[in-house]
Amino acid sequence: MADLTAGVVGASGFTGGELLRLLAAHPEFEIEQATSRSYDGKSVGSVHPNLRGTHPNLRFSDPEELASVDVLFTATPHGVSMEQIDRFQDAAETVVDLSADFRLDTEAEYEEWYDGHSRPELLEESVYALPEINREALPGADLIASGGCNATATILGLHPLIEAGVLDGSEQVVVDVKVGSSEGGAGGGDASSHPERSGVVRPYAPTGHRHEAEIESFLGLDLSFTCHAVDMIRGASATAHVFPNGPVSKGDLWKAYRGAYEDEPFMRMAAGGSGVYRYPEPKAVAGTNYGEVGFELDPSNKRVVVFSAIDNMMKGSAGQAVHAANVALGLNETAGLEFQGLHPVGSP
Amino acid sequence: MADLTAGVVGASGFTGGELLRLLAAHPEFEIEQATSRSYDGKSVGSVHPNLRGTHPNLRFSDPEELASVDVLFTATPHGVSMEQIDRFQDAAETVVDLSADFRLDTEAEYEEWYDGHSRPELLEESVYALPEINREALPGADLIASGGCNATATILGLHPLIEAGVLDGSEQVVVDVKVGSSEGGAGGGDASSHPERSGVVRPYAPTGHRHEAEIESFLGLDLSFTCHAVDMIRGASATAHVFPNGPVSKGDLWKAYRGAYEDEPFMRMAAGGSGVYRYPEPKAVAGTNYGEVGFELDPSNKRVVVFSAIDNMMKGSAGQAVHAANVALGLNETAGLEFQGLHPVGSP
Amino acid sequence: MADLTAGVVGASGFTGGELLRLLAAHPEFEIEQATSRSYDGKSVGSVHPNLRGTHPNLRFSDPEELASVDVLFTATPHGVSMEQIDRFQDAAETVVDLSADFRLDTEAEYEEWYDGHSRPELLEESVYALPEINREALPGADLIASGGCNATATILGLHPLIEAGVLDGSEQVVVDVKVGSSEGGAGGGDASSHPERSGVVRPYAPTGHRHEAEIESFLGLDLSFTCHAVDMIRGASATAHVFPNGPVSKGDLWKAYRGAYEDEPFMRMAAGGSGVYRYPEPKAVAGTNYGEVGFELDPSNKRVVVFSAIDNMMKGSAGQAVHAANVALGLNETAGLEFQGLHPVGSP
Amino acid sequence: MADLTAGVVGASGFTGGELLRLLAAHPEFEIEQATSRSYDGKSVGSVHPNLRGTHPNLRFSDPEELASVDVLFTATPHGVSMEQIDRFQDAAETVVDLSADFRLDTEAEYEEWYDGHSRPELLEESVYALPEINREALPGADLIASGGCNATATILGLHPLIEAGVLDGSEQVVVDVKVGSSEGGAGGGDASSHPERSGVVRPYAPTGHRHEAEIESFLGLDLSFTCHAVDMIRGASATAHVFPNGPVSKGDLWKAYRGAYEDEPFMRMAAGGSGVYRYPEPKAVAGTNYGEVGFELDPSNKRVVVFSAIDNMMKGSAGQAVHAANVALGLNETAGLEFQGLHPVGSP
Amino acid sequence: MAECVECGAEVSLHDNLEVGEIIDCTTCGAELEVIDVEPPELDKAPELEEDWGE
Amino acid sequence: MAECVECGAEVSLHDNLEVGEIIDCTTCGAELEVIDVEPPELDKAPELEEDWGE
Ligand SMILES: NC(=O)c1ccc[n+]([C@@H]2O[C@H](COP(=O)([O-])OP(=O)(O)OC[C@H]3O[C@@H](n4cnc5c(N)ncnc54)[C@H](OP(=O)(O)O)[C@@H]3O)[C@@H](O)[C@H]2O)c1
Ligand SMILES: NC(=O)c1ccc[n+]([C@@H]2O[C@H](COP(=O)([O-])OP(=O)(O)OC[C@H]3O[C@@H](n4cnc5c(N)ncnc54)[C@H](OP(=O)(O)O)[C@@H]3O)[C@@H](O)[C@H]2O)c1
Ligand SMILES: NC(=O)c1ccc[n+]([C@@H]2O[C@H](COP(=O)([O-])OP(=O)(O)OC[C@H]3O[C@@H](n4cnc5c(N)ncnc54)[C@H](OP(=O)(O)O)[C@@H]3O)[C@@H](O)[C@H]2O)c1
Ligand SMILES: NC(=O)c1ccc[n+]([C@@H]2O[C@H](COP(=O)([O-])OP(=O)(O)OC[C@H]3O[C@@H](n4cnc5c(N)ncnc54)[C@H](OP(=O)(O)O)[C@@H]3O)[C@@H](O)[C@H]2O)c1
Ligand SMILES: [Zn+2]
Ligand SMILES: [Zn+2]
Repeated sequence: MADLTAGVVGASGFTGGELLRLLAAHPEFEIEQATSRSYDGKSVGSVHPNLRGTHPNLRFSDPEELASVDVLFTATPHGVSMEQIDRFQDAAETVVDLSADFRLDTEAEYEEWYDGHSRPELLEESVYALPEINREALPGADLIASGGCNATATILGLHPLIEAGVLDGSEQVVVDVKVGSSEGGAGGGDASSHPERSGVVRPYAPTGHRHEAEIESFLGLDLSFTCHAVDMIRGASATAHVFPNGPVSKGDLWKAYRGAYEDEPFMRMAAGGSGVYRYPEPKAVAGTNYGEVGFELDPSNKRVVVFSAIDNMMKGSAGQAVHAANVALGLNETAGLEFQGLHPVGSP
Repeated sequence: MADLTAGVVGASGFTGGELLRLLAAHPEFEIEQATSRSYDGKSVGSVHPNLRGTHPNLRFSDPEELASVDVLFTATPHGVSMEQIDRFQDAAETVVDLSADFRLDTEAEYEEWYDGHSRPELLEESVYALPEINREALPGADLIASGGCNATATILGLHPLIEAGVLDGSEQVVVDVKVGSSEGGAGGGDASSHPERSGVVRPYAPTGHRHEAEIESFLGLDLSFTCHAVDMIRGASATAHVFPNGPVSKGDLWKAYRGAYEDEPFMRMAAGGSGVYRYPEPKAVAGTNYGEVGFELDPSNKRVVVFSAIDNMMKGSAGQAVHAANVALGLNETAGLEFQGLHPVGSP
Repeated sequence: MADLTAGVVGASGFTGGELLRLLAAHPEFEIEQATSRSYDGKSVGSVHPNLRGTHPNLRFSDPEELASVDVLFTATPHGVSMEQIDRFQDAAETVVDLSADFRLDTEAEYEEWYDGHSRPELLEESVYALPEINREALPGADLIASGGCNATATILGLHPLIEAGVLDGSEQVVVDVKVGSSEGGAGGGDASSHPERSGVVRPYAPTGHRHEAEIESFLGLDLSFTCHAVDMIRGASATAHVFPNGPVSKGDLWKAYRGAYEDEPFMRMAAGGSGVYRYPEPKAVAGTNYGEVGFELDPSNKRVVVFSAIDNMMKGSAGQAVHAANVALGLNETAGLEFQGLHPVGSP
Repeated sequence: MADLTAGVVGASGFTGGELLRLLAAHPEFEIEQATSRSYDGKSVGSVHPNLRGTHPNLRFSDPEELASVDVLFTATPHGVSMEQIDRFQDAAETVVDLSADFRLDTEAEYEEWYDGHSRPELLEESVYALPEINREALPGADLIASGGCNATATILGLHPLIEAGVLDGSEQVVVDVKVGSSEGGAGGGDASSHPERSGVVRPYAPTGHRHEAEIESFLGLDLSFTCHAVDMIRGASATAHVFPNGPVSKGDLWKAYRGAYEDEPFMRMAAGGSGVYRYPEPKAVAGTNYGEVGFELDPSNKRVVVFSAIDNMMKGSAGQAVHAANVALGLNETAGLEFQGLHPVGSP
Repeated sequence: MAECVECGAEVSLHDNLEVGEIIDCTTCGAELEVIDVEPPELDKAPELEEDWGE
Repeated sequence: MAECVECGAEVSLHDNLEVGEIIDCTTCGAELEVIDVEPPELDKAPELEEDWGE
């Protein structure tokens, strides 16, 4: 049935586990390899208990010995992919990298925001994954850079305003993001232990967050970006406060968002209405590849407040990566990503 | 594509919402009607935000006007179904009821544990849903009683020991259950407000819980049953402490559990091993129709501790109901129930 | 020992319960009366389990029959105090009101932000409680208006910058607040049930929040204010993004904050450093009357990000009220408010 | 004012931090030293943010150089105290040890449940701390062994039934305990990271838990003990299912519990009643030194269900240690332990 | 294929199995040590005693 | 006593201070390196760049 083979490097990690889950249920992929150095030889279910059902016999193997596959998903910490990209590209025609290593366009940006780049010549050929923004560049791409979770949430919220000319890039933009603990990955330190991390509203990366680079580069505007850790596991919620130069009506805003997302299979809008869920919130999309966006107008401050919510493990990483691979390879765009999420649901 | 039509009475409730979600993604069912008195006319997405994606145009309608369907799922509070069963059976050949109204076998049991029964003559013809215990009785059944969530967790844990003769029904059995807040349904009172319900380990139904009836009736043993509310939304975890009359080895226990569940599509075993997830726990099955069971031997106390974990919204209600309908109607048993759950995941 | 008598109207509510707890442990107050209409005659411990130890014999009584006391704390919903202020002032020389009824200065503001005011002539004589801002106006005051929780958090964060001239009131100010579920009081509706409220990052009052009035009135600046509900019970965390007109150094900021708060008994500063707790966060002050403030400089955006955190039940209401009463009556300022908070602590 | 000096070994840990907090607010103690090897030289507030207010100038120091104090509290992992007891006793006349090192009576028990004991001759002279059980042995004791948290919860629940003769020690006793994440201490591993530990009902130490030894030794009965980790930070809740040989009435039970605890300053009873909090639960005592006990009768199973709840950081360790020191040194028993706890409160 | 000594289930083995390797049983999760390869034989791997704190 | 270079508050120092020692300011939390002892002088300690993942 499945025509394509896939491998996952970093399969014992959080996004790696999600990739395994998605690929296992995907009609077109067969998982050929799942690497882990620390769990080499162990069953994937020993790390990801949800996979005990589907992958009783899949075991982690050594990333030094990469199987040849059609698509290789690499879910390793920043820096690994740029070092090993030749090995990855030898193993697969299409490489989808989930790290920040190939997201920015120029070496200069890596100098400014990271510690430089060891393979700058590849930056031009790599394609940013987010299909809502970049769909036409994906077909046939062979090095795909899946976006950062906070960047994705922010870009999805602001992009329509720029497209529609509500913002021209010269305006003040403040983005205040709230994130769950899975963003830190399976590693985690003192600050991510349960007693210390529970119940927090904790400023982290209060200024100078690296995703600023990614967002500014894609949206073409300057922004003031601040993150807070809150008590959830999955989820990134971006609230953007923007001050358009000219007058804006609710009608203008709806036009911008509907224009951008009405036909998108994974975008939902929520901006008012009745009931408990009136604006985007992460738990409404938890476990899914959906993004929610919405807004409110604050006429007395000439402000538009834009809300967006995603699951960082899905739309913010593994889901986006599979979505991009679907587009790149000409598969059905929503294949393997149909899960609708749960209600009621706590903090998944 | 879908050949069968389905209706859901009580579709604005928690288990009703799950039924809508499952039926929408089910290859064989088309949702014909979703009733709610309080939200009559509103879109289902206004109550269940996860359904905004799939059911943009499905609206709640009045339960007084039931559409004719192949299968009617009724997810109403205790007492409603027994009063309205004639209307329900007029509307559909197959009725799957999620309440306690048709679970017990005799009028006498309803007298003892509930407030009696208004249609006792139907008790004999109704079939308990749980396929792991009752699969052969389901094909062709036209009144199916989906089991209670705590009862399901407990029965799944203890049944193999009775089948295998490890327990003969004369032993002391203590069952200590921990449950999430979705068990209370969408209503909820003071005790289920977020400030009062968060962070609890709260004894509730410390003795005399009605599910005791269901369990004792199915397992043929007496049990001492106590429930605690804990801080999760979905999930029921049953810990049974049993004291077999004769000596028991780990091998005997594995034989009992593997014998019972090795070929079951929705049962997983976990009893030791390494890593974080060594025994059954609700978050490993959250959002899924899986049940996990496991055990530990306590030789110094001649005790076996049996653990079982389910998602009360799924294996404990809506999932079990769909599973039973699949079996009853001769469909693929796992149709619509393939979701594997998430890792990492908080308290979904 | 205790020389002063105190009464609490609305004692079955959340802030009312906190007042009882604080007054019971306060060396100078004796609780004379605790009112509740719904729990009239019941022991206070039946509602507030933490008070079973200290107040075994205190019972709720009818607010229609007010005892004569030295200080009356009124913790009722908006509107009640302005209607009943004559009865309250007949019962006590000093009235400390926790609602919004006497916080603003002019009838016009009540017209704009609320539904008007029925006793506008009292607005001039009422004194805003927050001692860090208003200490000198409190001694001898007989109508004290305790501040709003979100307003308190925001004012504590921004006030030093205005005092020190870093901001002059003409600047863009965005305030993004995260709050716990106890802000909604003991009532709560659908949105505050545990299954719906757990794990949220939920925009609420996205624009036009009434506390804006209070903040703008005290700080003399315009601000763009947005609130999000997050998963904690106690706590309000305000993040202000400000853009000073001139250049500002870290030294300038420290001077402003140290100048304002170094000698304040309930203010703590946190702005960087090492370890897990580097910036203000609600759980570091949960259960206490402390406020934490801190900041970070974002030179590339000419932005200062100001963080402040309080416990809305304490510094944001009951604690502030007792603090203000201490100052108004010439008692030891910290009397009854010495609790230091807990570590580790979840989401209290 | 304070007449006695105190030191804390292991002051950077969870129970060590609680000791610092309690001693700082205690009228009779002055903190002389707080040791930590890893944070030597750092301020205590850098680890315990709640202490920034009270101890701005207290810094951790090296445990190798112990100051001479009146009372030394040692809060180190199992094994450290038995190795270093001579140094500890050289530094202080009274040593209160929070580890398991001096809790059991005989070397044989340490052989059975731990890895033996290096200073068995001290076991006879050491005194178990729990004043409700052991008050008369404490005055003048110079080596005090503070009890285990789960053991404390269980003993407080069952002791009255044994004292009153409801149980004679021959009965079946099942104890099912639910615990918070602070029980694991500040160290924590993979299983205690926020993403893995949130939302759990996780069997741990399903059989053979070492606290069994402590409980059986103090109560003189055999018990079947099982622990579950649940989603809270502080708190231990023990549910004991007991089956008395003879008939027991509610009156008998109340008599037993009131007889045991009516005059105890830190014990509260809750067994039914109305409202949200009807039985003991950890969040009602969180942050306090109170223990709550209660029960329910299950006549159809001849069972008594006993509930008890404590804060493991307080009554289960640091609070109990200070309480015992108060008794041992002839101070006011409740000195420094008056905090009443909070309502509403999440999972502190 | 080999039999798990803990639960009796079949454990699938990979090709270049080595003596001393630790694999886990996918039915019960037990850690198994490869003690022979021709034919493959498994035994329970020594367990780390866990300290639960408190 | 010495002055914190970050926030200007007084930092209390212990007796046997050594050059190279790191202490934290109890007002602002900054990590300070002792660069001289007679008289005591503090400078900001080099910070570890933190990686927030994602
Ligand atoms: N978490 C999120 O929300 C999120 C969102 C968007 C993007 N991302 C990005 O996705 C990547 C993975 O994140 P994560 O959260 O999944 O991290 P994680 O949980 O820490 O997992 C990292 C994985 O990489 C493997 N690994 C580490 N170093 C390696 C090396 N040198 N060679 C081969 N494998 C190596 C690790 O396994 P072994 O050590 O056992 O080999 C592990 O499986 C990161 O670049 C992150 O920035 C994460
Ligand atoms: N929650 C669980 O974990 C769980 C598990 C197993 C079994 N169950 C059982 O499943 C049933 C539903 O539980 P739930 O948790 O989903 O409850 P719920 O959230 O309270 O939902 C009840 C639903 O029934 C509808 N309803 C109430 N009275 C009705 C009437 N007289 N006629 C028609 N519709 C009526 C309500 O909507 P309108 O009022 O708007 O019509 C609502 O949609 C109960 O019998 C429960 O015991 C629940
Ligand atoms: N929650 C916060 O964080 C917070 C912070 C700052 C300020 N505040 C303000 O403090 C006030 C109380 O808030 P809360 O959260 O404590 O609310 P709450 O939990 O809902 O309590 C309100 C109390 O007022 C009583 N009450 C209601 N209507 C009354 C009436 N007409 N006459 C006499 N008593 C009446 C209620 O008891 P009975 O109905 O039984 O009489 C109840 O005890 C509000 O004005 C709120 O805005 C709250
Ligand atoms: N947590 C609870 O609920 C609880 C309840 C009852 C009893 N207890 C018992 O109390 C003790 C402490 O528990 P905890 O939870 O506070 O643990 P923790 O958070 O891990 O703290 C342990 C402390 O001991 C210090 N330490 C470790 N090894 C040492 C050594 N060889 N010499 C001197 N200091 C050493 C550590 O600091 P440095 O490494 O920096 O020196 C740390 O400050 C344990 O014996 C535990 O069983 C705990
Ligand atoms: Zn096995
Ligand atoms: Zn400083």
